[in-house]
Amino acid sequence: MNLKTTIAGVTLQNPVMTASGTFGSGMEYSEFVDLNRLGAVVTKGVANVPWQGNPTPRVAEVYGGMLNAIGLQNPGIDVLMERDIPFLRQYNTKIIVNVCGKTVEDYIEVVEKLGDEPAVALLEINVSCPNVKEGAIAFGQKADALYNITSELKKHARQPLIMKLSPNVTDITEMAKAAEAAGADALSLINTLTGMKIDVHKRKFAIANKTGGMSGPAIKPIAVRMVYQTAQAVKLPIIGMGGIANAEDAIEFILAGASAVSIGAMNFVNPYSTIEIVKGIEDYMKKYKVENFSDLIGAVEG
Amino acid sequence: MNLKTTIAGVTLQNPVMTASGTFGSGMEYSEFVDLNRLGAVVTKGVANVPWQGNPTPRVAEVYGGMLNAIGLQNPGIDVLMERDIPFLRQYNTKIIVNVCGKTVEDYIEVVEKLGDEPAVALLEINVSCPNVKEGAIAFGQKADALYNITSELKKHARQPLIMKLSPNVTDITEMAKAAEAAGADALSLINTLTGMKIDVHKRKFAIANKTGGMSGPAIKPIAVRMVYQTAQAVKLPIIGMGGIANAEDAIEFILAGASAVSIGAMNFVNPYSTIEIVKGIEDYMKKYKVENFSDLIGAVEG
Amino acid sequence: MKQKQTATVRSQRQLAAQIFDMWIETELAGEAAPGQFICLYPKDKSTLLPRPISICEINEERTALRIVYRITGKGTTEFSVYKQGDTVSVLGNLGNGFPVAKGKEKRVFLIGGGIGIPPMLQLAKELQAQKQIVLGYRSNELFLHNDLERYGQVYVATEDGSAGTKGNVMDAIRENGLDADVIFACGPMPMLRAIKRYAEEKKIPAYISLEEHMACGVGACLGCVVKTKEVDHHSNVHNARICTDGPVFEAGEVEI
Amino acid sequence: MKQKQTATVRSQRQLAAQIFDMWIETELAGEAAPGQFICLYPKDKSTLLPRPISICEINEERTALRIVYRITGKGTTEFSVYKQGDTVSVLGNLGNGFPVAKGKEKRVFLIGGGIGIPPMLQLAKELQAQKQIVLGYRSNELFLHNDLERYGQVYVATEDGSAGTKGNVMDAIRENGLDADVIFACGPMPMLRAIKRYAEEKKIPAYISLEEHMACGVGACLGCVVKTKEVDHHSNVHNARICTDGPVFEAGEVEI
Repeated sequence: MNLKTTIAGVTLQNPVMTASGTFGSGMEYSEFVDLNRLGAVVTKGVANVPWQGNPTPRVAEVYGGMLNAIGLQNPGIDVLMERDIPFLRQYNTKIIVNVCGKTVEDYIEVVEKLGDEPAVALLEINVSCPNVKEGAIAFGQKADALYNITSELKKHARQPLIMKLSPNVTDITEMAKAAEAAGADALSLINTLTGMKIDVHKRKFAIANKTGGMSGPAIKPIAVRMVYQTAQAVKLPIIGMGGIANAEDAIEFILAGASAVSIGAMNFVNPYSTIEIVKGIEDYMKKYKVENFSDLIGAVEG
Repeated sequence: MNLKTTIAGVTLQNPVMTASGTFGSGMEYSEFVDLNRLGAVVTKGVANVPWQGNPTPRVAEVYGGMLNAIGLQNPGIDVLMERDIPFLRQYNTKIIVNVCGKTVEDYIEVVEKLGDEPAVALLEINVSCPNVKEGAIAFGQKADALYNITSELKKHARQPLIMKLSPNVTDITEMAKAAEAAGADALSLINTLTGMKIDVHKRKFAIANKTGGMSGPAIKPIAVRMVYQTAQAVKLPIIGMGGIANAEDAIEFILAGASAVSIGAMNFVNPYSTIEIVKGIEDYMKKYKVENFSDLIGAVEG
Repeated sequence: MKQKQTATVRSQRQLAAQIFDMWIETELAGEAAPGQFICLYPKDKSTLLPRPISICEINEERTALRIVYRITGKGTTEFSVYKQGDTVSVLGNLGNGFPVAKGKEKRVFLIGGGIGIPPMLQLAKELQAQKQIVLGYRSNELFLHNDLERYGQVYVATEDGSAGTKGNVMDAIRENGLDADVIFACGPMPMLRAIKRYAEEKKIPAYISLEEHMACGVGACLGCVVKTKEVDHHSNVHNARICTDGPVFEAGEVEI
Repeated sequence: MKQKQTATVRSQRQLAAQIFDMWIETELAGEAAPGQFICLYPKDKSTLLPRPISICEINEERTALRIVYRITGKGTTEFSVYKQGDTVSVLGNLGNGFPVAKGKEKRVFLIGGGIGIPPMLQLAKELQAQKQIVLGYRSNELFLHNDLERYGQVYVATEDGSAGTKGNVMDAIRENGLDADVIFACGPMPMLRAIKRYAEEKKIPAYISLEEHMACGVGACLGCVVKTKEVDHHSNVHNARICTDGPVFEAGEVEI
């Protein structure tokens, strides 16, 4: 039985990876799971300089999910490369670094520094960051802005680029096509959906930032729909994510067209989620006599 | 204690109404709840002619919610006016008719016929219907299309118009502003989010239409966020909906800026939901000594 | 009158692989009729919708309902572990039920396939007729056949031939040279289609009970429709609501 | 080593309005330290995140943990109805705990406010010092004061004056003319701010345990941070993680 899957020329030993921002740089969860058994570890978004992030409360629970507004707090690319990459290099798993920034120049600086680090297999570009030049609108919510940043970064990146798409758009396929046309090597979706919670007794917002990114099982049907629509619209490999809690959820994304999946909020609910899902996918393949994992990609009927 | 609320000049005895498509024309649920105790009954979307709707399966359960793709099956405006409106006229509640169509002309025909029915207090326009002229895109997903249909219908409508907004857009405020600029009298949101479910054992879509509209508690944070953003962006009264399961949920929408709320999928879970929520809002107002319901509208701090 | 209320589990046992048999105490038993169904609500908060389950039997005192159901997902898995004294929310009584009078004093087939067998029991109890009960199973893991034998002659068909006729219920009818004036049936769609064809050939009425995914169970959401031959009185299109206009239809009325 | 495992409820009782006292049997007790906390996972599928609760006491055999918690929502409401023998998923042991050695042989204040009182019990048990235990409550519905009296002199303050000093813990310290070389404290933010000011005036160290909404509990999500005076070694910004770098901080290190 072969669990291998390939994203932009990089072959993962299995299709299960971690969702950026939910797994730190792997260190914290290495107490719970053997990182050698993951397809890849995707690190928390990193910028050219350290970011302080948002005030607290930064997280809140909602029905079947959670909201977060961490504000992309990160130690900056230098600390990541000096401390976190060497840590991850010890393990037999692929390293994917998630990159964020406020301007195209910020992104370029990070992408160029990572170009000197061969241990980093892929770069995931978070285009849901606030875009200073275009006001509050994120790069990821306007096709032309997404096209521009993608083509700019392609000029400077040594590693293949995964563009992480925002679900807060009218037509996800328009964004996917823009990224593909600009030379993206892969897509990951969905990022969080913008949500809000109000404490009716205090009459206050549950998180300091008012709005937060929603994740967890509650958003899965929206994510599966967008992965399917995107798989129909572009040829790029897709990393599917959004509320995956078990192997059946993961397979749902794969049948919809994802070549790999990321586990996010569920790491908080069950720190062993990732490896349990790897095991569950194996069991599914055994049960239905699927020899190669790749045969499952986009295999939904009708 | 005063529970009254006003939408586009129409005063409701309380802010609790039913969401279109989840309550039929009230007849089925009149076995469970006293319709006289509802602020308003919103009927299932009706077109100029009968619609057959989609093949089955039309509904599927998802985590904390459901998907539906009924396809706006309806008996046509004539049957609604001959059978359903006379039934609802017997009760001391406001009648709101939800209108759908495939072309602007379809909508106009329905709106004009309803103009002759004084028992109908308000019209709610479902702009999430497939738009034949603009292909698959719904009127409700493009600001200019929304502006056009709104201003067209205003020319022909005798009753005030509530435009029901689709959440499947990049910027809900852009849509709200377009409707306001075109003369809409009120807004209702959110309609369902487009989702998908795949049966991993059958490797088939859970509903015949592949995609379906997602509703239920799972979508509430997205709905509250959009209601808040919309209330900040326009002056129109807002009817808030999306996963409201109890009085606290309803009050969350009201604090976010809604002047009234609609109960949808939860009627299926608890047929007594609507009246229990009316009672719950009363209890909340007693507990916090709120004399007038209107004092709660948009009363979230910060 | 339809209502949602809390019922108490009186007993539960397993009848076969994935098949469970539960008695619940509920006032709904007072007005329940054969062929009607109830909706059970799981406590698991990740689930939302009620689970429609057909009424298998009503006790003599009309204080309890028996349901025999198959585990198909989270909801039914939860139900299957309920013990005596546990409570469960139920909505009922739903649907039209079988037109018992149509079978009076006639030679009738009661045909049940798999998890379509349960509603045949209460029907067999209330039907005054010459009852020929034809049951289809996958294998020799039979269930409810003993209960049904008390009310008529039972013929069994199994897909693997491990009991009764090898094949489906129609094979059993042919093999045993059976004949009837009226058919009452519940089971998988292929079986119901075969019965519809058979009834047309024989020019006899067949009352078949249909299944579909439901949301409200009371006729409001239009989730569970079946195509109809004529324009339906309520929908004004060629669709009838299985939950309220059905689940029992005369086979000729519906396009299946 | 941190781990998630299934614990068994040994006993549960109510101490005061909304305040519950539960003993759970878990291997985590083996390595638990005062000031550390554990996360409990509700079974309710509509909830997702673990509930962080401080360790109140560890039994002699180190086979069970005692938690005393307040009902604040769905999760804690669920916990409060658990009975002996019920199971619950727990993640632990989390956080750094109190630096017990810093109090050795000194005159110390153990200050607990409301639901910040529980962690003071295990601390009082392990701390070898001259212990002055100052407890703040809303009203005379006291809890854990009897347990604590076994380990030191207890002073009580109540907001409504119905027991002990009328006012807060600082009022009780003044009214009783108390003095100390070190402070250990847990409670609401206003109380901790007052203690931070007091410690600065008196130029004594104060180790305060902080609370914040958490998602992962293990330092990965950066949900529960507190502003720090200096750049934090891990975050490289002025933020420390309460769940892993804390929950206990020397008051001077944090901006609260």
